[in-house]
Amino acid sequence: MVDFVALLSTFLPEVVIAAAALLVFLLDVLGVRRTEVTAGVSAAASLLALLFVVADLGIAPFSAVATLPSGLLDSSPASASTSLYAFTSLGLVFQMIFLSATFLVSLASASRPSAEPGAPTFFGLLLLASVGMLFVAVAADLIFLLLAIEITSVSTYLLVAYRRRDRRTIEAAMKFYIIGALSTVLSFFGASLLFGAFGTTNLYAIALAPATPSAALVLVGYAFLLAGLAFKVTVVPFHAWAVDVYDGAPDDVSAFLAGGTKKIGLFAFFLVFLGPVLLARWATSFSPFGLGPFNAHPVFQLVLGALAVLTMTFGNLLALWQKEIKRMLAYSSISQAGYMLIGIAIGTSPAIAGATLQIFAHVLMKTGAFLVVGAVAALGIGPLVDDWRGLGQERPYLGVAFALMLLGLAGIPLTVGFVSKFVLFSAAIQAEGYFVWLAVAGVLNSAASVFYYARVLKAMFFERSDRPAAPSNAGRLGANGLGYGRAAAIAIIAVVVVLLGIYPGPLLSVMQSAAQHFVLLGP
Amino acid sequence: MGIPILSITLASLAVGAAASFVAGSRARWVALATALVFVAETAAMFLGAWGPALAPGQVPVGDAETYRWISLPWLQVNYALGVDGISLVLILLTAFLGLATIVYSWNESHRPGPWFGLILLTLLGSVGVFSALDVLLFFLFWEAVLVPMFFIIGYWGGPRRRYAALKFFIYTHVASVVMLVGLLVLVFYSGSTSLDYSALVARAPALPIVTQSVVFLALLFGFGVKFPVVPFHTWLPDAHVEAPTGGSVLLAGLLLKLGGYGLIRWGILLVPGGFLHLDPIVYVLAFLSIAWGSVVALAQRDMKRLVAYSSINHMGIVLLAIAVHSSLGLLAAVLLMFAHGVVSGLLFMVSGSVHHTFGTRDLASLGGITPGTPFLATMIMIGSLASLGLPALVSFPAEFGALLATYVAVSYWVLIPLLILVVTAAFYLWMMQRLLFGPPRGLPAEGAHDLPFFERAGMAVLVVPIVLFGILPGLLVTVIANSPIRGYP
Amino acid sequence: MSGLTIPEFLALASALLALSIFGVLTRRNFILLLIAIEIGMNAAILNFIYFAAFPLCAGHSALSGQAIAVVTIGFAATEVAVGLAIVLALNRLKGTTNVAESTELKL
Amino acid sequence: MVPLAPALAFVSISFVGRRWPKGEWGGWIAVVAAGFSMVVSVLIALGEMGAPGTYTDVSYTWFNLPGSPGAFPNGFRLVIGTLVDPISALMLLVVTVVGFLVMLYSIGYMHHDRGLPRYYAELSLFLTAMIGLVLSDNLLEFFLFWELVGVCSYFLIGFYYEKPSAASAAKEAFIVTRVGDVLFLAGIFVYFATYATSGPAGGWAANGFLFAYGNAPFLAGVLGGNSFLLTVAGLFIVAGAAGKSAQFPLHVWLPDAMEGPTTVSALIHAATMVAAGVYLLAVTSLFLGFTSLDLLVIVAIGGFTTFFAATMAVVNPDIKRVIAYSTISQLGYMVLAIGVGGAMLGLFHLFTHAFFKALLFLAAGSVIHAIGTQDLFKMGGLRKTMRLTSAAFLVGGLALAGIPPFGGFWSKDDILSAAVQAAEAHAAYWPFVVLAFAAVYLTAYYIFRVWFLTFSGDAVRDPSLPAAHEGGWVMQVPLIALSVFAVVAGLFVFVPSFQTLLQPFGVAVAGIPPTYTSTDLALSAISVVLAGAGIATAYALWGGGRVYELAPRSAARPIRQLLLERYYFKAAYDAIGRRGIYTLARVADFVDRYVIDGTVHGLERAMGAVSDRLRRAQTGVVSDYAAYVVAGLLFVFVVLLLVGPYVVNAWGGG
Repeated sequence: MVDFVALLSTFLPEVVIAAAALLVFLLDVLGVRRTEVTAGVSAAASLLALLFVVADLGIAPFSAVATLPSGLLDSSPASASTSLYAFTSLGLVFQMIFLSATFLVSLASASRPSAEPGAPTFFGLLLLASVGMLFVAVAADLIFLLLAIEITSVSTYLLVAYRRRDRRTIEAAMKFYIIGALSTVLSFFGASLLFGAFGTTNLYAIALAPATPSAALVLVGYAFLLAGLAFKVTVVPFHAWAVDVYDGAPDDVSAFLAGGTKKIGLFAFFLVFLGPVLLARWATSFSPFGLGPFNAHPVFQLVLGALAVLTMTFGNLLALWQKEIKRMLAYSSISQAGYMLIGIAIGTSPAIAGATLQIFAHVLMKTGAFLVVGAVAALGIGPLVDDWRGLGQERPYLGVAFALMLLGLAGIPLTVGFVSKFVLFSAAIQAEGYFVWLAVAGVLNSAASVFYYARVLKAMFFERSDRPAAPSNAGRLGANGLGYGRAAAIAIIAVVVVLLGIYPGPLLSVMQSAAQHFVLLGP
Repeated sequence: MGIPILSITLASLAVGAAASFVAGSRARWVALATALVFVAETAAMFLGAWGPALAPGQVPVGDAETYRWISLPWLQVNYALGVDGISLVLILLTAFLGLATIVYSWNESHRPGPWFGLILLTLLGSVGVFSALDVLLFFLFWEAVLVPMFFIIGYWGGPRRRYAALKFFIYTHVASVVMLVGLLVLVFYSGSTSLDYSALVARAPALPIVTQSVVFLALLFGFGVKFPVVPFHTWLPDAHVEAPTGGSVLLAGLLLKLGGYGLIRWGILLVPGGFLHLDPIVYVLAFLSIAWGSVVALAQRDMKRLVAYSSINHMGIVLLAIAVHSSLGLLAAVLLMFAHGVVSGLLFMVSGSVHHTFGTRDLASLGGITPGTPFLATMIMIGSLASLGLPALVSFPAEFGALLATYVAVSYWVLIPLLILVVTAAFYLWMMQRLLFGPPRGLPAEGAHDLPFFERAGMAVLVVPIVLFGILPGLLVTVIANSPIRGYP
Repeated sequence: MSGLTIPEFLALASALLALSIFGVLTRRNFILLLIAIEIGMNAAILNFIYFAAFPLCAGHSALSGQAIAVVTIGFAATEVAVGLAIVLALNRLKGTTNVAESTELKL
Repeated sequence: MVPLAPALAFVSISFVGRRWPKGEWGGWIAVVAAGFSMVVSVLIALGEMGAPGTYTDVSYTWFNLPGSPGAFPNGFRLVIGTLVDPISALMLLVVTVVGFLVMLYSIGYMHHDRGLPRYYAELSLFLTAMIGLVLSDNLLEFFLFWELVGVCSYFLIGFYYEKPSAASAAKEAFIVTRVGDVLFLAGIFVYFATYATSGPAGGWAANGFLFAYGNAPFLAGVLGGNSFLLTVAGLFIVAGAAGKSAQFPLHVWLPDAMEGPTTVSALIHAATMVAAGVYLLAVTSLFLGFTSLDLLVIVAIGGFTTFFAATMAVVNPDIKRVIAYSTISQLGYMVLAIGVGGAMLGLFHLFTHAFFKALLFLAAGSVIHAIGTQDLFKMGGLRKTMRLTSAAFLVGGLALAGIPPFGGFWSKDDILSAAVQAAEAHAAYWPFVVLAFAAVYLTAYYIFRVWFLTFSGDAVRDPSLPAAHEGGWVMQVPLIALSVFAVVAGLFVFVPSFQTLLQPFGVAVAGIPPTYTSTDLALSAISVVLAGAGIATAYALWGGGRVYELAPRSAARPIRQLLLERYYFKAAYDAIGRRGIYTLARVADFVDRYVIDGTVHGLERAMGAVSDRLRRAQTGVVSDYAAYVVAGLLFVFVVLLLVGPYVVNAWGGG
């Protein structure tokens, strides 16, 4: 008999967020529509949940309020292999990452006008999506994982479309929905094949399973699963939707999509490839379809590595001459996903730690970048790179903040973006062998990506604007037209980006030990 | 060694830079004070305990404390600084150039705060590069030089500055990351988990020759672009032509030296096997750079472009001196880097002054400037003569050592750089003939005024080392010899 | 039970999936796309049910195949509901349910 | 101490000279400094004469790299020092005496010019460097000052910088000598490297870099007496000397260098700097040694240049240029002397030549100063208005032509007799010795052609020229002093204590001592007769103010044209330099901009094109996106099931 209260306390962060979502909808029904209130609820809830997660991770000053029953964190794989969920340090780290995204987007959206239709819906859906994301991070069962992803997906379909009168957002939602649904089909089909092959959908059980009767089912199943999940991660060529959706969606939603929900796909990758890659299992010979025996583990690495290189290269190439800032950021987001895939392809704990930091860095920088885009759009400045000319001189703080985000994305030192890439590529080199070439590909790509980031910097700082001086709605919002919430969110991100760029040690240690626990889950 | 003078130096530069950014029009005083403090600190380094205390063949020593910065089971990054003779001489160069640039651009009125701040940041990065003893720290400073220079070129530069800034940034950044990958491969393939220089220098030379060679290629490319080595040099002329004068001075005087320093400290000392294995390639690149830089310079009409190509030529000689892998060669390479630093600094200053004074740098449309601007003419003369290797000026002992070492290593191949010296003389003489001699041409109608005081003072700061160390190179040689090159075969 | 062997059954599911994918690729009407996607979901659900009944190996799952099927059907329904909402909005704003005519966002 | 005085003069004049109200102040400082140097030099020379067989060497470390294993086992040390020995004392005498007199002369000659502080500063710097060169105790230091005198020469040739011809002559001089210089440097490398790698332990420190007596046997021992390396090193040195001393084929710059003030021509381009090449050859032959092939080359260059330059002097209409060709020709004699083993003979000729050639230049300078032209065909009849100058020029001419007892006779005749002796041993020398004899005739002819054209006749041919007059005492005193030297310098050879200066300490090998013993009266007679014939020819053609015109269709016209065009050497060098190298440079520049940088841009453009092509795949139609997803699925299948296993197996299981 399950102790219900104990269960609730185990899932305290999820419960807090879900309760906040209900509260937001309730307030809407009650007619409390002030954005500050709903945004406050949303931000406070995510901050509270974040506190619990950090506490559960055992980080020093917060560990006093830890709610996770002892023994549940990083428990034995045997116990995880019979459960729907399992608490891993890495999962908690990811929860931390997700909640940061939710918090930042909530904070920034506080500046949104209360009169705007659907504003409470926005926060409700944001929190609902966050609940799904949190569940992804504790999933132990493939079906649990897919359903958690589905919660997020459905919430975000609606989130994109919440501004119901906007043609562009509806088109974005339509594309997002169709490709998302197709991917769901592929994932579930893959899951069903794996279920057939192993008789279970528990990922730990699959990872620990002895030889399977049907290698063919396993490989085909994983192929479908990979294709289905690649949608979320925006792996090339499963990426095409992302650009249109990030472009068409409201700016804050884009921030949340690129900075937040995309990352659940990556954690899903970690879980799904726990067996084939991370545990270096299945070094035994596979011979499906009479192909002759081969070692499945390196083949999986090869697939992931190839997709990683493809993704980062195509993402960068496509971004090169992009004229619209949002689409440029979208392509950049795709290429960044390529770097993160490297971590999974390698599968060592350093690589996972590096990828995790890269994911966190990307959450910060990409969220920040889209928030700045939103702020600039709110100032009445157009979406093209050319429209941004001279912005850095007119609004130095906004300019410097955006420059920091871009330099971080480009991997220039003293930003967290550099540290994460440094650790990730170091891990690739540390793994030796042909992973060094993954590092080389990544490094060259990140160096080439400087081109399009620097192009924006050039426009912002070295060129003069030719637009009329006064922004239309300056003064309507606080913080010099940005709104206090948005300004605060951008400032927080900028500070953290630099702070972690200078002193990443403690955070990296947490991620490293989490990654170590994660890959040591196997026997 | 009780006083962490290196950290103090870096900190003072950082504080100065930060203060400059917010100081607005008073930034120049902040910058001057910072530069003077920096000079004093450099002097302290020379006078301090550790100049002579170095043992030959040792890892550079410096601030006693090292701080653990990133500590993972598989990756340790330290904050560790140290200097030896090579670093000291190049830090001295940084001090001279920094002071000269700040004085020269005293009247910069276009956003002086960021201007002086970025210059101080460049100095900070350079000192960091010359003293970092950890791969990551080295790379951080390396890039920390790049970003300010990007803004200096892009914001204060000439008409095509945006293009030049972008090209500079991307070109050198690509090279930097390739270099970083090479160093990381070295760390991890040598079974080390620490990025510390001492760990690296102890283990890396024992790696298999194939690994060393591959890494050396990466490093050669990484550092070679900074040099710049032909054919990876085309960013340089554009960057120089478009950069503001102060930017050009630092670019040629300092940034190119980072490549040379890197190749010595982080290249051939770490992978001697790979270096020797691929030495023919280095020779070819060196000869190519020497010849190409000089011959192309002959065809230039823009004064800055001409000096830029002559830099390629001179840095080619540095590369050659490194390629000969002898103690004399390395000594000469470092000495030549110092020499080229101050000389090209001076030459870019005079190019800048020619531009402000006459409104053009086109050699074909200028002439006979001596009567109107005798000081400028004298400086052009000193710069050109020093650059073409006139004895008693600072380049001569360095070039002499470099070419002598070349002869010892490869005998008559030395004739290639030697004969190119004639071409080098030819283009400098051509430049002097166009500018200084002949009837006045292309001068402003009301007659040009000779240079303002601060431009003169900036140049004077550089003439001091040009003459002093030209007459007494032994002062520098004694310092440089306190370094691993003494133990170099 | 029936005369279907595992390969035959898998062939059936695969055919359904292929049909679904074919539909997604060739149809332009949003409604038809929704139907095609539902067919694909059913292929997966069929698999779960079949493998639950005739396991290849003796794994023990926290969820039985039948349970998975039921839950999945529920979720698929939710998804379709959202999809229909989007169709309505799309039709209202653009006057069409043809997805190929919604190309404001591209390149 | 000797170079210090002019150095101080240089520093003081260059820093504060422009503030002084009158340019002459700087001039007087320079004169005093040069005079001081001269006095000290004379004392030094007297000291050497008084104590034969001593030398003093004081050196300081300039640059020290401690020893290391490998290429430089003994470390690497460069020194700067002074070596005072007989030959440097002799050379010092030449440099300071001529230097002092020319400085003095300049006060009068230059007083009309602007930029006097610059002039005196540069001249003082030159004197400093030249004294430094003479006193150098090693090749590196020698080279250092060698370059410094070169650059002073550059500035002084270009003194009239507004004149484009002066500017380009200066550049030409620098570049042509630079070719020699770099080869010289290569020669230094050979010697240094030999010491560095196989010298005695501590060799750098002890004597490796010195012009130490006894080095020649050491080098011969290490490298093998006639080794290839030693030969090549010697040839490099010869090339360096040929550049500085304007020997064939690097002779082209000296005539053009006459663009500078005449005083500069007298000091630098006649008496001292150009003689540095000869001095270099002399010290090299004494201290380092030449091989027989080197000597043959030296003889060939010297002998040929002697004649070759004299032919060009025959037709030239410019008074200074004629003297310049004469300088080249006389330097050829000195080089020849060294080639035939008489280094000291060469130095002796250098000694006498310095005085009479400076005299000729200063006399010519007087003329130019007086009437403002250098064109011989505009002059004439100046004997009447410029008696002193006319006499001085005559003395110089006689000394140059080699008429006894004037200076040139003793030294030149020694060389010729030594050459004949050497040719008897080496038949290959004969053609060059014959050319040297032929040059004696030409020399006498061309210098008297100049004298007749300038001074004889009744009046100036070009009436538009101003009336001639003698310069002030500052110009006359040097003329008189140099005339005296031109007469007596040759006779010094009979002074026993002076002879000790011509017999360097410890050298037995290279010693044909220049003691004129009249053993070979027949040879002397031949040369005097040849010279007399030359003078006679000159008188026949030009004497008494006549102007000789070639017949319109004379066969000699093309020859004259050839000579006037300097055998087209300058044209050829210009073609190589301007068209050849500059074209190469322009082609390289094109390649640099459009091929190398073009590749960089091409890469950028190609990426842009790919980017554009790829971007078109983003059609906006969601069905296409779905198709990409399916394609991706297929890609995963292919890699996972076909390519992957193949690759992994090929790599041996990853």
